[in-house]
Amino acid sequence: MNKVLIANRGEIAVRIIRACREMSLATVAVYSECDRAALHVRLADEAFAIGPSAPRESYLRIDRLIDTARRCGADAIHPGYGFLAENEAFAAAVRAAGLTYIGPPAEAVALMGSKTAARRAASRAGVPVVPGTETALGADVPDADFAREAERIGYPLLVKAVAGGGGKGMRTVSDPAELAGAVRAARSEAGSAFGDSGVYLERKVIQPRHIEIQLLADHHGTVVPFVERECSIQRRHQKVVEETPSLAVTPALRQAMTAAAAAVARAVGYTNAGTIEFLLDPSGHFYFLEMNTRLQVEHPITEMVTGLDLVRWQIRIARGERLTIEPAQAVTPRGHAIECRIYAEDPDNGFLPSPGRIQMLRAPSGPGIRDDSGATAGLEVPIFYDPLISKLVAWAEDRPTAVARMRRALSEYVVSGIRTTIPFFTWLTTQPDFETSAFHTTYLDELLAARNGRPFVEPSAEAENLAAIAAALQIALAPASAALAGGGAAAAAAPVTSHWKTQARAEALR
Amino acid sequence: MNKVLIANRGEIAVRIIRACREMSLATVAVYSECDRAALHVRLADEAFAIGPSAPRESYLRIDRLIDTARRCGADAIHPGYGFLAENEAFAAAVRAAGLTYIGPPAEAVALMGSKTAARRAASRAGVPVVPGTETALGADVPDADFAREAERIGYPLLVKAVAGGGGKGMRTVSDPAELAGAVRAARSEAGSAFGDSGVYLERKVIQPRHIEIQLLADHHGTVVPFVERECSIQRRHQKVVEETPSLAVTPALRQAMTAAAAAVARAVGYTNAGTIEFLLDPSGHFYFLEMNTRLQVEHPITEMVTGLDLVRWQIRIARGERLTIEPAQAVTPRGHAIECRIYAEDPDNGFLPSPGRIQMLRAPSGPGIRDDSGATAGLEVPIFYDPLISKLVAWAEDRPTAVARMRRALSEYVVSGIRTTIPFFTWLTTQPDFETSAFHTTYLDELLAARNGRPFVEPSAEAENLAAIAAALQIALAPASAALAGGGAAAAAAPVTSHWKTQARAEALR
Amino acid sequence: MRYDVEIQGRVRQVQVTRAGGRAVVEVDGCRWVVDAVRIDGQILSLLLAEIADGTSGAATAMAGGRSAEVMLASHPGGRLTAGVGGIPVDVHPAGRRRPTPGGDGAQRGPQRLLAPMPGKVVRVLVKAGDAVAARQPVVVVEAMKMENELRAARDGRVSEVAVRDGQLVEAGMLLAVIADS
Amino acid sequence: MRYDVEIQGRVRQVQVTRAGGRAVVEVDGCRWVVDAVRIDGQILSLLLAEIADGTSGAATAMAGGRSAEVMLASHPGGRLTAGVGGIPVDVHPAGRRRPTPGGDGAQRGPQRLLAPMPGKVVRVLVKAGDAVAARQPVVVVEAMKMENELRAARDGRVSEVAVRDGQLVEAGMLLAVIADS
Repeated sequence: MNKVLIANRGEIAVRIIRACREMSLATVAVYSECDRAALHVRLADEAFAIGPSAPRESYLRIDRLIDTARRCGADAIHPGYGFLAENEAFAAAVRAAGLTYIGPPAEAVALMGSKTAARRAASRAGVPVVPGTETALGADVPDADFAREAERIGYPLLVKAVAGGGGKGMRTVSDPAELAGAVRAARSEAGSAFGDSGVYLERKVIQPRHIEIQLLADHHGTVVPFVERECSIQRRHQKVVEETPSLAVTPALRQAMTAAAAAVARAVGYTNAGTIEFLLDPSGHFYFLEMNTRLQVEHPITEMVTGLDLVRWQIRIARGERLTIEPAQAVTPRGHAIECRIYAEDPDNGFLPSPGRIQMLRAPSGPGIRDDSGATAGLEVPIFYDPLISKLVAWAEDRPTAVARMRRALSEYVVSGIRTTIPFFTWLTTQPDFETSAFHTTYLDELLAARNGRPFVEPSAEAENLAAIAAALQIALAPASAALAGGGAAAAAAPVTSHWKTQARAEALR
Repeated sequence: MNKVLIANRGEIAVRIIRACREMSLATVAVYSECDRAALHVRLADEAFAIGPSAPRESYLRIDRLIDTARRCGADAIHPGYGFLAENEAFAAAVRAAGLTYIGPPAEAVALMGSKTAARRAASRAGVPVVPGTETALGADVPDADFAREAERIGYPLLVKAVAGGGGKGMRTVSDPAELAGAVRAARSEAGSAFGDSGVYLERKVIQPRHIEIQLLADHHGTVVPFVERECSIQRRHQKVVEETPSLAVTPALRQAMTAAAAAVARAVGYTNAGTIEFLLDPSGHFYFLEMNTRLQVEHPITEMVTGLDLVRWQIRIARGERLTIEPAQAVTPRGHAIECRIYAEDPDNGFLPSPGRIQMLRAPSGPGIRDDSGATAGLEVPIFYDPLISKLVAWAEDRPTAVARMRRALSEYVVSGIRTTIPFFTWLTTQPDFETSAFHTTYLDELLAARNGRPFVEPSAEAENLAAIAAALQIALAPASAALAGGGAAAAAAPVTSHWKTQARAEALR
Repeated sequence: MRYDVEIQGRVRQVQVTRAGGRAVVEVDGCRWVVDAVRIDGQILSLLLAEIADGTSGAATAMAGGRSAEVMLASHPGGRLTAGVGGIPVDVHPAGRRRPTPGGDGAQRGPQRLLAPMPGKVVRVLVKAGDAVAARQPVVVVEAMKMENELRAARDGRVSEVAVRDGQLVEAGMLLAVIADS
Repeated sequence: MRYDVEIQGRVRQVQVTRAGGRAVVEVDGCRWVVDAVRIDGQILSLLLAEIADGTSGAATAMAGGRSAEVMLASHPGGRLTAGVGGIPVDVHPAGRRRPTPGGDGAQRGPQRLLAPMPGKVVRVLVKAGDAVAARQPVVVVEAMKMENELRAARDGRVSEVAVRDGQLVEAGMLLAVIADS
């Protein structure tokens, strides 16, 4: 392997370029129209355009990606996460083109892509699944059959899409009378979102935690599971904070969950990096939820506490190397790591995406801080993709210190020109239930609902005073100075300046 | 302890502010005239001016520092390194003012400040010292006594200043005929540099490594030594690269050196953080060199491989807490860490200081990278102080990976407007002897002497082409655009632009 | 020199006087000696020492004080965001109206709810004639992986719904109009 | 459009032609299709595809190519530094002379060795009349903790020594003059 094409963008493309560079592998970036100036394009050795900004015309175009790899002489492709990372056709097409796919076998991707097939595979491997229907229930299944099945499983239950993910095509049913309507709604949503209207029923676990087990598997039969990640802080089924280890997982439970994860991976002939997601109920029982057949967004926290480089291992495994990780090292965390996903969203306005130009950026650094970012000053955050701009990770000897360090880092983080979720995390990390780790997968949504849109961080009287003073002094210091407007802000700032200047001059003339 | 005044500047002041913030301690920065805009001033909760730019009028003014602490209600002072960090009068004055000094007892600072007294203390603690004179040799000692003493010690030898440090007042003597002249020269240099012309003789160890042992000691009798740091890469007795662990140190040697370091610390009643420096000769014998009674510049690499926060521990020890570090954790490195000291110096011009305004700054990040920096875009690097602008640390599972990661990080590091030592490190980290760790304390000086001022990194033909293309396109893209010049570069860039514009227009008129 | 600055929707008067090398700044009756330095175009470093009532700025002997960095970002239309300790504060030159985030910018008159990003309308939650309360979700637009609730800025009555479920919308497209009730 | 650019002391001719949306750039006989984007004032992102001899730029079907970031920093007097892969490259508008680092800026005529920073002269290594070779140390100035050797830019003969051992010097102060030999 000499040259790796990264079929992705943003921070994860940067992360993979870094791993390749450290292994002396040449890197090829691809970019859509709006990503020409993106950091991954600038850091790669080569970069090629693959189409317009809409994902289906660029980052989802299997033909163009493979064509680009062929033309530039890349001999391997890393899919990152998202986009084509869990698309079995892509994995198969890369290999059919004679290139190395840095990821799992297409068959495992396909199998785990069906939630019901994945549940069956887990069951066969002796891993508990949430009670539910074994197979997908097609459009021809009569309401009466659903009702009977639901009775067997028990209420409350979930209607879930077979091809689902991210909470789409999912409905909660607490009362038998709501069942038929919920099934119809879920089917319709699943059909339009995934092109597959198959649904199934699953008992709803009350106040579960989302605990997941990262694993690596080589082509020589070795599977290494890692210490768990706690990912219960979610907004509408999307993780926003992850940490490892979980305060809810005892050593015995860790042993059981890692063994279960490895069993599922072995049962499906898995190779490369993958993650088994579990629900953990308040009584300590865990259930297989699904498998992510790719690198996870949150992989850095596992790297911080184990000292292992997961992307480097993905590449080594894809090259056919043997996993030489000491199993004990992978399940024995050193210290505690927390990740906050910094999004270009306005938390005080319903987390609406906040695209735009980043006017200034100062990332935190220093002890225990890692910032995996795809953002730089001068960049436009595009509207076409997931608005994740950076993953801020804090590591420390223990959880309270890691939380304190995360707060310190958040206080240093400056992103101007767009709104970000930084103020939200500043608020969240001081919530008592967060500090004590007393949360579950709906904790954050409940907290947000209770706030009913109230801003997370209202500026204090002092902050308002400082803003007023700064705004006035910005003019008073040197109204016409070239230094007044930095970077590309020059043009935009001008009207304000002249408006105030006029006012100030008028004042001076009295 | 509620509010800590940091009697320092630059990256170490930022490092200490971060530790305080993570411990919910309020922070007070002090600044000289030229440091008003420095990062440590901006990150602290409060900041106060203490005088003009020259160190002796500001950062070395004990009276102003203590007065500032009193007026703003600080109850503790951290000295950082350099400036007053090894000044026993400062340590004593802080305590006399009823404030907590975050550092060792004044007596230990005073004792270790005399190189000959320090040697005697080490000897008494049973730690080998390089053969030499026991006491300082004053101005009245006749040449004949020097000659007799030198004969006993053996040639080659060093004449060293009792109050010395950083290679000042030091002379190498290989031939008895040179001895008297060298003593006179060393005395004169020592007298003007330290106000103390006392010198002593010491056998010159050939091709030694500089290996040092960090330690922490609390007020309850516990001393914890740490895994060694390898600091042999020096330019004129100043460290430029440090790493841990050392490839030259076996487990048995580590055991012996850490025990020796702890013995010296115990013998002098040491508390807080300190470092024992040793010379390690090629046959594996080590000798006490001196003790640094403060936090070291290179402390982050120890933090990276042990997971312990040394500044946090300094504060905890100063508060009277007990050291609860597991001794095995402190001497068992996880992985390997390397630090490059990024200086505002022009390596291709004899490492001359390169002060000026930082026009743009992009620090590397991602897995295994820590950047402890005091620099930001828009800052003037002053001419008055040590031109260290950042410490770039790379951690990885093993040394080759850490070196590869350091190279990757150096390739991402962008500092424009001033020259830095980044290109020098890019060169150094690919030298065969660096890669195999086959070096000693004069390795780098010999390497530099052999280059005789030849630039480290001559731009390749490709780099020159790229520079030419970029310079032309910078104009061609949008000659009059406001976006042309970012930040404060606007004014400075203008003349170039207009010069080229004229030329381009003339061309177009033909 | 007096500046009128609208902060988070409220107009504040800032009085700046030069006293020696320093500035004395008064905001709503409170006074500080302020040492302000511009780091680059967008970062202002402030050191503030409060002046006790009845004393003059000259009485503050120590140079320095509370340290604050304020990041000024400019937006089209003359709006500024001042980042203070990571918290964004809306700043406007006086006399202009602050647009309601996600809304149409006017504090009076009908609210024109515009799509803040391109996406798909997944649910219209109101119909013409419905009364809506401040912050009530009106339309749900999906962009990338998330569903985004667009809310009413203040109480009113829906006078027009311009989109339907499933419709693709561009940024800036009208979604609904809410008249003052 | 043709630009004369002095790179590391050598004048290069850069020919820029627009071909469709892209630029074709020729430097000393080599040609590239170049896609250049300015990230902010100082960073230029270049994607370059070399054009084989005898073909036209249009033949390069794929957009993109080798990726390079160039950081342009401006200095007084119109000099630029172009950082390419972390390596500084001296850039000058054509027709101007590049100052010799640490020297006096002229490639001909007497070299006026100036102190690049304030400090203390610790050793003067030459006396008037001495022949010096290029890169030979002339004066050692101590600034902060380090001793800095100031060297001759090229061969010559010392015509004047303006400082003595132990003397304090300010930045820009004359240390010595070296005449061409």
